[in-house]
Amino acid sequence: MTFYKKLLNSGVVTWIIVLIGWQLLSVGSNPDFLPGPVHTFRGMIELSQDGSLFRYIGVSFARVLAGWVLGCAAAIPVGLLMGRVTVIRTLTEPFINFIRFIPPLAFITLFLLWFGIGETSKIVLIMYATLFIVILNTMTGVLSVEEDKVRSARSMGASEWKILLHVIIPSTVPYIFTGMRLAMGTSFMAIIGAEMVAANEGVGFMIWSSRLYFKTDWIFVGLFSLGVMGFVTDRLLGWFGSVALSRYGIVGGAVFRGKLK
Amino acid sequence: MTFYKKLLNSGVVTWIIVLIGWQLLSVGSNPDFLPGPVHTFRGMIELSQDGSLFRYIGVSFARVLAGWVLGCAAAIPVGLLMGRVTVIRTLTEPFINFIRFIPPLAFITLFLLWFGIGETSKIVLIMYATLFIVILNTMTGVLSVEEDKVRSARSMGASEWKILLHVIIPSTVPYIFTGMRLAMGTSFMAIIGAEMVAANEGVGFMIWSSRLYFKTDWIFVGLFSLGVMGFVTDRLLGWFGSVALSRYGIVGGAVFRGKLK
Amino acid sequence: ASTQTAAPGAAAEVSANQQTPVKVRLAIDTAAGGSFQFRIAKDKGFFQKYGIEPEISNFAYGIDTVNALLISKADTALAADYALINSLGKGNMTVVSALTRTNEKSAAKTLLFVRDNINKPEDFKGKKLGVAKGTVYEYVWAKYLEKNHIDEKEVKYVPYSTPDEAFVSLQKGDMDAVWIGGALIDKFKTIKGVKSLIDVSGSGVNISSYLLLDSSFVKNNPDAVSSVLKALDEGIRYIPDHKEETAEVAFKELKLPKDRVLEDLQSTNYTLGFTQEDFDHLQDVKQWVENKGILKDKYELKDKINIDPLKKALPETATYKP
Amino acid sequence: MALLAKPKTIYIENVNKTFSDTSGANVHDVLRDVNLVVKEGEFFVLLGPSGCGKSTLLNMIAGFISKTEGRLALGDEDIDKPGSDRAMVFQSADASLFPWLTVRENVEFGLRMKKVPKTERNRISDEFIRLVGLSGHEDKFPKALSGGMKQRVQLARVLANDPAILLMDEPFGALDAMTRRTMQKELIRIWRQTNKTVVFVTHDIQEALLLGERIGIMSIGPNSRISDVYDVRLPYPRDVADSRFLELLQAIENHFEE
Amino acid sequence: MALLAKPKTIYIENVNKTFSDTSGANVHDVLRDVNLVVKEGEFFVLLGPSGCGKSTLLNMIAGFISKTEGRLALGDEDIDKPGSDRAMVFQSADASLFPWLTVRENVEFGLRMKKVPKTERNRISDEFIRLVGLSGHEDKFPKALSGGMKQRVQLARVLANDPAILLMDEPFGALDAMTRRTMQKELIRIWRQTNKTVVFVTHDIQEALLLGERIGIMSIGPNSRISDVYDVRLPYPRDVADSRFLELLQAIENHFEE
Ligand SMILES: Nc1ncnc2c1ncn2[C@@H]1O[C@H](COP(=O)(O)OP(=O)(O)OP(=O)(O)O)[C@@H](O)[C@H]1O
Ligand SMILES: Nc1ncnc2c1ncn2[C@@H]1O[C@H](COP(=O)(O)OP(=O)(O)OP(=O)(O)O)[C@@H](O)[C@H]1O
Ligand SMILES: [Mg+2]
Ligand SMILES: [Mg+2]
Repeated sequence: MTFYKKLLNSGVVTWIIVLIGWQLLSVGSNPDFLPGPVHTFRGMIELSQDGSLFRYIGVSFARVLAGWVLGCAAAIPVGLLMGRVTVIRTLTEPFINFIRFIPPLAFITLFLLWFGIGETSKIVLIMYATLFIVILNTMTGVLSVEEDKVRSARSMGASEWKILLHVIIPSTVPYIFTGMRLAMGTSFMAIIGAEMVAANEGVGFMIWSSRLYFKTDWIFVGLFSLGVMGFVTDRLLGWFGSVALSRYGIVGGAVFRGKLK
Repeated sequence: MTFYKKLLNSGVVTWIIVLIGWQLLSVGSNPDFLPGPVHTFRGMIELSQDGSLFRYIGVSFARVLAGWVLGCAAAIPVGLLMGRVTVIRTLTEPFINFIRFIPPLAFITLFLLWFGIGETSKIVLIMYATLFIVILNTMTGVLSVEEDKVRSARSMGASEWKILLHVIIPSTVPYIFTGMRLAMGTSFMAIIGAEMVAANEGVGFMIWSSRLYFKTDWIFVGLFSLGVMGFVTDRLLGWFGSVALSRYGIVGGAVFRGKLK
Repeated sequence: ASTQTAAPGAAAEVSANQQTPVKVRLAIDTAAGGSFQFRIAKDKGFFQKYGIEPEISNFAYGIDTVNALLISKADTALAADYALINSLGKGNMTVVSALTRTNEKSAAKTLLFVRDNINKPEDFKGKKLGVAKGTVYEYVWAKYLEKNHIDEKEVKYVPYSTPDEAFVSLQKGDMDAVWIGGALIDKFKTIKGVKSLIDVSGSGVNISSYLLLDSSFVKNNPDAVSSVLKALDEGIRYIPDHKEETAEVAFKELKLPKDRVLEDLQSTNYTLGFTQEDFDHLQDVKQWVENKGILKDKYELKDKINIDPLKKALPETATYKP
Repeated sequence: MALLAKPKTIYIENVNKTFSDTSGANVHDVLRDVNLVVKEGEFFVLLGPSGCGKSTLLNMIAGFISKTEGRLALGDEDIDKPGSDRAMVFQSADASLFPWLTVRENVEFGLRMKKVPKTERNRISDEFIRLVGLSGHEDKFPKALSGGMKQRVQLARVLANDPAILLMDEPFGALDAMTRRTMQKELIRIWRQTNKTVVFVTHDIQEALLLGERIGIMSIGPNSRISDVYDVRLPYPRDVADSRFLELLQAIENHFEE
Repeated sequence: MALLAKPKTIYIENVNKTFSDTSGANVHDVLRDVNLVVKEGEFFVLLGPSGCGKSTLLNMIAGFISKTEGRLALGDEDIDKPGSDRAMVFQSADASLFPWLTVRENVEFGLRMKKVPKTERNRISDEFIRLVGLSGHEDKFPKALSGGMKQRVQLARVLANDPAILLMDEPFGALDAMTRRTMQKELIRIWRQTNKTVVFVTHDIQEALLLGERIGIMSIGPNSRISDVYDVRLPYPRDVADSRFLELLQAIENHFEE
């Protein structure tokens, strides 16, 4: 593979093009609306000097992680149950296909009411955002386990519980993993909503309060941080999956990935 | 199939259980915290009397539909291009996997600047919310077209353009359709954000302004409307797909569906 | 020091023992105004000095603090007169003091920005007026139009939620006029084809804001409330000489831009007290809101005011007699 | 008859099998009046055209699906659920092996379910991995193996559980012609070594003749039944060019062309 | 030689084919020094074990992939891209047919690409659908057909374009034994009727002998080449029980077992 192909694959070229495009776009516009890369970078320095940008990223990240982990922990058993037990699936499916259209943002007030203005309501909001996608993916995974696998385990003397543990769950790992990975995306989407109300710190809070004071460059710092956080987490997760879960058939790279050969 | 199974499959039982559960939960609570079905229904009547609930639903629906249609129209060619041309895919993929973590909400200010305060910016926001999921699904679809199909078309004298038109696109229809259907979900998610800004009507506006005036029952009416809108659209879309696109291998029902046999 | 939440039963004990700080959950806003007297009082230890352990939570708007109070997630809230009147009917809230009042200097910092085709009040007919949802500007507009004999039906309100929306809309002509206060007026002055017509005194509205508390909290912890007010008073007196420092605090805690905060401090008139004028003013607003049919929950204004803690803390400012 | 029943003989008496679709409106009569006795230690081949119901019958013997009518028994015990006395080798190893387990772990799966201690498990798996000729591949995952090797793993996995009866549903159908030939030879070797009862399903006449002591011919569905049973009195290993072999081949081919 | 070249003869001279992976580090030498001439109208079979490079060679003749070294020509024209003078029948009809088109639309695909008018298109598709014995199924979609029927559609689709050369990559590999037998007979009938050149890939010795006028044997990869060419001078239709047939079968089997 030539050097140019490696360069292309690394994504560096992409970023150079994006930066140039961004700069060109911003030159003609008012920096209050579309700050260029330089402006944004300056804002980033400004916010980093006392370490608060990093603290905010850390705080938001901790919230996303907590909500995502708890959301997955709640969703996977539900998904397994829905996949294995037809009555439960039939009963819950209409409700899930109803509630999944209700945006997390719509629940802000209610979650504040129910869980208070502290961390709980923020984490619950992110949990909510991860829940359905993981449930539905897990369920789909369970439904696509080959009947032959279950049958062979059963004729080798495995009980229903052992079949769940040793056949269904391992077979479903790739689906669960994909669901979790997609849910990580929606978790990041929900962080702005979660930190819009009653937050004192976090990237979402920063974006929101910068809007109130019309500091567009800080908004861009926030957006950029979110993108980078999401991108890095996604790649890390992919890498983790391909290393730790390779025996379950998970391969590395982004969910959707392009590479030159 | 017995009557009971039919009843279960219809989803009626689900709704009865949900309503009973909701009622039980709400009985003990302050209606400001958790309005029960009766309260919510009363709120619904209140909002319907001058027809405003229906108008709001109509307005939001029109916005979602417009944004979704335009988003798909923009995303499909991009996805096809990314799928067919490796260089483009390699160049755009890191950027897309970065920007897809940035919530639509974060772009409100920019979209206002570029598209004004009217319908356009709202529709563009919804477009943005549909864009990536359709692009990435279309791309995946193109990448999974069997090489044999392309080869046989080519050896029957089809030009690259005709291969795109007569082989790639028809093969990709199921992926595009799934992407569009999932994107319909994210469009509904984005409507609150879209109607948070400079809107006088719409379900998102209603939820948002009810929040300001602490009308929990109206928030519930809004949530309920969104859920029903999403559910109905999704089922309609599924039905349309299974009728009009059956030759491309699309089957009916919800994306994730459970039925007793 | 061990902390103790102000539970009703323990109230007497708590106020008797100044050694045990009383925890008070203060909900304050980050938007224009910024509630810096609270932040300084906390930062400088004034609350601690009076035996209060403050727990601050931030909300974008005053209305959100009222909602937090309503759902018992906070003990205090702040609201401008109009939102206050609209909210008082819900739940059990008591007004204990004014927090800001418009004076000439602060009024001059809230301006009506209009596009060039508007030169006199009559020109507003058929125009698009920007109004921040859930804020006192709903009232300001209504009063202004009323004063100039323009029917609200002849204009079109364009609701918005953050100033950037107003800025863009005004620039693009999606709005023809909007009220803007504080730090952002300089920015708005730079928009081409837009000028400031009058300041807020021209609307005939004096915007003032008030400190609200949970009624039972006031009943059970009158001394704690007094202490809060004393601490706030020190905060208010500290700010004028320490503007830079205040801005530092705002940046440190909230990432609010320093220059904007300094601007805001210029235009905000922090105060404490409750006078007959305050009452009359609120009564006026209430009357107006009632006449308009906006007010849903009926209540008596005087039942919602309790200035006993204020009297105890700062007797000279509490001149209202129920 | 119950008194006389041999413990591992398969009795199939007047068995019918009907599938009905979701609505219950369309009924599909797959098997009708199937009668068969497979003796202990016998290699029995079920031969029939695609879709006639061979797999259905095999699945009923395995206990995976239930009969509609008739009697299905193993010795004097009715078959109504899967049991570790019967084991299935499926056509697709990809669908039936556990891809997240190594060859050894796959082979030991049944023993693990029965809580056999580790050393004992290792001993048994070693033995059967050797028997199917996969020594040296113990730690590979199935995806690293060829089709033929995967079928060997399936065979070893099933044999490790020591079932009395091996049910094989076109186990070599997906293999290429040469690998298939080798596997057929191996199967005969293993069968003679282990003395299991084998019920082997195929639609390949040559394969049937190469393997079976008896060959049951199923008629075209619906309402398929075992229309004829051929006794193949040829010694193993069989030779496709042998004249008696060719005679039988011709006879069965004619049977189908009628 | 160019002067003498027959227009539809396939010339393969000293062809090498090497695959290299993404990093370019691992090179896989699949074919080395392949030499072959397939005459016009001939039925040539390529026989070899799995993975030796049969499909690779066929894909190069089709112009789907490019050679690494050597000369590949059709008459005196080098082969460097697909052309409508060559047509491929793929192993998997599911992967190569267009499931969103009916049988007729599939068969007419190539004609539509060439903008043949509708009535003419219909006439041609009718003819070839009849030739492969699918009359009456014109308006079905592929998923409603059995595996054998799908392969017939592929054949008709390819024939409708009137290519000089038919390339067939294990077209019957996925069919059950009986359907396979029928399809082999049909193919011989169609080939004799249409007089096309056929290059047919298989790893089934019996199939090779049933079909080919000549059989090219490929050695095991890597660096596979055509090690032997058998001339099968048996008349069609061939009989698997014929003694000369069995002799040749034995000979080729021995060849592989060496
Ligand atoms: N679960 C099921 N529901 C409905 N019909 C079924 C079911 N399983 C099998 N059938 C039908 O029963 C018939 C026999 O199927 P079976 O799989 O037993 O055939 P087979 O002889 O094994 O065929 P093949 O050689 O193709 O494997 C077929 O017509 C099939 O469509
Ligand atoms: N695109 C490719 N990249 C790398 N290696 C390849 C590629 N295509 C084929 N090969 C390798 O080339 C060799 C020959 O493959 P080919 O598909 O031609 O074999 P075959 O004889 O057709 O086998 P089969 O009978 O299984 O179809 C194999 O080892 C295969 O792994
Ligand atoms: Mg079968
Ligand atoms: Mg091949």
